[in-house]
Amino acid sequence: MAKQSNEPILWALFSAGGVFAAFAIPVHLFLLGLAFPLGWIPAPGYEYLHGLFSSPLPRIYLFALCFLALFHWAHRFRYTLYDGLQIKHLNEVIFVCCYGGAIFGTVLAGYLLWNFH
Amino acid sequence: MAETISVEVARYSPERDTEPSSQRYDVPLHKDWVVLDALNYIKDKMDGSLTFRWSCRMGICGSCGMMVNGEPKLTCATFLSDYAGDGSPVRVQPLRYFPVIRDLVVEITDFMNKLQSVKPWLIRGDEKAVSEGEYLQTPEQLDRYKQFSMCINCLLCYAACPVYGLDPVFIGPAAIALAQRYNMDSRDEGAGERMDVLAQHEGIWGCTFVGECTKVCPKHVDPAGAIQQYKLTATIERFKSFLMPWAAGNSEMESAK
Amino acid sequence: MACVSINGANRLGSNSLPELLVFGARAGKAAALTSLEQKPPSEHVIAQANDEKRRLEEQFLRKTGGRERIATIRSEMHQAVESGAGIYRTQDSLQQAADKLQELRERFRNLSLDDHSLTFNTELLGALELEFMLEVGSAIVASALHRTESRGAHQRTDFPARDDRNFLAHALIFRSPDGSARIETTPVVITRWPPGERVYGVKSEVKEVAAR
Amino acid sequence: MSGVRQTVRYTEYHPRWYRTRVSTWWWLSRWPYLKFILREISSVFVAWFVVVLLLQIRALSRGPQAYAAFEHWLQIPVIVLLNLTAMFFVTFHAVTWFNLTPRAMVVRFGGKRVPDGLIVGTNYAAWAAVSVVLAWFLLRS
Repeated sequence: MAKQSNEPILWALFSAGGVFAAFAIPVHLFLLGLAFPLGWIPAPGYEYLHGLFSSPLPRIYLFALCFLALFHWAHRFRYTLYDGLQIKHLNEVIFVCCYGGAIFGTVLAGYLLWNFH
Repeated sequence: MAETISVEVARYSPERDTEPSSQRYDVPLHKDWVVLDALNYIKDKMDGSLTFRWSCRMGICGSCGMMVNGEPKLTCATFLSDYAGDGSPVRVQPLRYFPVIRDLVVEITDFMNKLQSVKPWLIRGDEKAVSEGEYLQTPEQLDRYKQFSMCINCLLCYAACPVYGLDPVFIGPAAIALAQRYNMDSRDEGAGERMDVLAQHEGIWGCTFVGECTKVCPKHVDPAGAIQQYKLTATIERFKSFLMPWAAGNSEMESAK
Repeated sequence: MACVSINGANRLGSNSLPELLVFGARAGKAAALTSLEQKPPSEHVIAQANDEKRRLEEQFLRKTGGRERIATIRSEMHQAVESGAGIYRTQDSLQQAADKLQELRERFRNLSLDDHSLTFNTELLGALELEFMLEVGSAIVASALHRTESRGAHQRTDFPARDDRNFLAHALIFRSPDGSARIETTPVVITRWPPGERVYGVKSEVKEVAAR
Repeated sequence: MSGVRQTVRYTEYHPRWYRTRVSTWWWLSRWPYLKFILREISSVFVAWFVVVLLLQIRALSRGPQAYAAFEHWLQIPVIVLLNLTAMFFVTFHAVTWFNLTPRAMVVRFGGKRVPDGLIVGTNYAAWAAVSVVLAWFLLRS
């Protein structure tokens, strides 16, 4: 075997995130970002949402969504920077910024959801 | 006098020029003429110094690939009349992303080395004696790799691939598709050897699935699909070797057949 | 030439593929092995190579002012061989082709190239190919004239019968010092399948029954 | 391993070959390339959605007042515009992702390859189902 590359792991996260993002994010974003603020659909009240977000299953779901979507972003954005701007010589910096950002966001999501009350 | 069409051809002579220029020729526009016919007409009747590769004229040899109006095409399968309408000339240029040796001829040694590096031939652990007969294969087994076996090495996919253009160490669409052609062949046992080359960054992981290689392929090989499918294979292998180091090998690819 | 006669007299078009795949591969391997054993070329060989290089430069690369183009001679050659030495040929048609090829070989000396470059000069290659094709074409026509019989895929309509007594043989063509062709023959080694009559339709069924 | 690396020779200097440098703006030269870059850029808006979601979670956790402020923030025209753009990009992501699935995954059933259209169609059907279920959870109050 060749040197064990980490690329398969990053790609697996990217793909899982891509699937998650494709299936789930459009409806979430449509409701939260457009339909509720613009009053197309009456927004659910604070009490209901707070109750929903307090139960463990939705919290696990939200954590997975944040975690995978962020690693999806990190992987794609890293290659977009390489190819789109031809800055592959900044390889290490880009790598650290992208996956570092994803790890930071994931930890933050974990912190917020763990301490949700 | 028959109708004519202007063909604007890239010219570059390393002995004379520092960079390419273009030259315009007016050639007869016959309904059944392809771009290669125009080039041969120019070479035969107008300017014998125009230089390009070609051989079979029937989409099999893969040597007449060029950029026609900015798109990679087999010039033997690209009709002049499709470009006739608007009166502007048909632009013919050498395949993009390759160094130009002269006029429309590009340097392809890089691809040849890469192709060889993926061992595009049947690899057997133990070869049967000739007296034992053929390696049999069912139509279903043939169907798994047949699409990838249609590749004619015309390099249109490389000329369509910005990843190759940006970073020429990328092993590229055709070489990976041809590796898959043998990986998926029930008679082959070389998937593990090929993985050493394919599962590197210069192998499949450089690909960002632009997908243009598949769109320009004149033989419908779908190299983009081959690469994505191989990413999945390599990922499963990677996790397997992590979770079960003792079982690492080419089991995944063998079972895929 | 790529003919090792595994198809007998029926060597048409793509029949060359098994020859290339089997005997071409063997020839390639043998050539590679031989070249490994070769000593560096002798002075004579180097001098010969230099002569040839000089000829190419004088006859093609540096020459200006010739009036013939490759494409004209090539298409006249195609025409002459196609109509004179095609599937159906006669003494007359072959003689016409031979005369035409002789004329073209003379005109070939008056060829001039547009391309005087030393980089990927496909026109020079085209000229060399054409020179060889004219020579091979002449050899084909000469041996077809010699063979006053019909065999395999080709028909001498003036000699429709097969003549094994005189022509169950390979024709070998040699170039005489004056450039003309000299023909010798060498017998055919028959292994498993002796030559049979080439028949179609009802006749072929009759033949099959007879064979049983 | 060495197989590919050997070909780095390709980039060696050869004075007689002409090489065209790839422009930094290569992805503007052809529509398919631009579409590709837009598809890749969609990931930025995926990340943006995560940011909005995290803000929502934080606001919910901090109480009704904080949540009202969050809801108000969502109504700022710039944010609406941003979300509208994000909506376009995440939809673009979903569509391109589903359309490319049959390329990346070969599904075989009874020895035959499942037609691309069927895989894509299944994806869209599942997308609709998932959207309905998620909307039901969020709206059933």
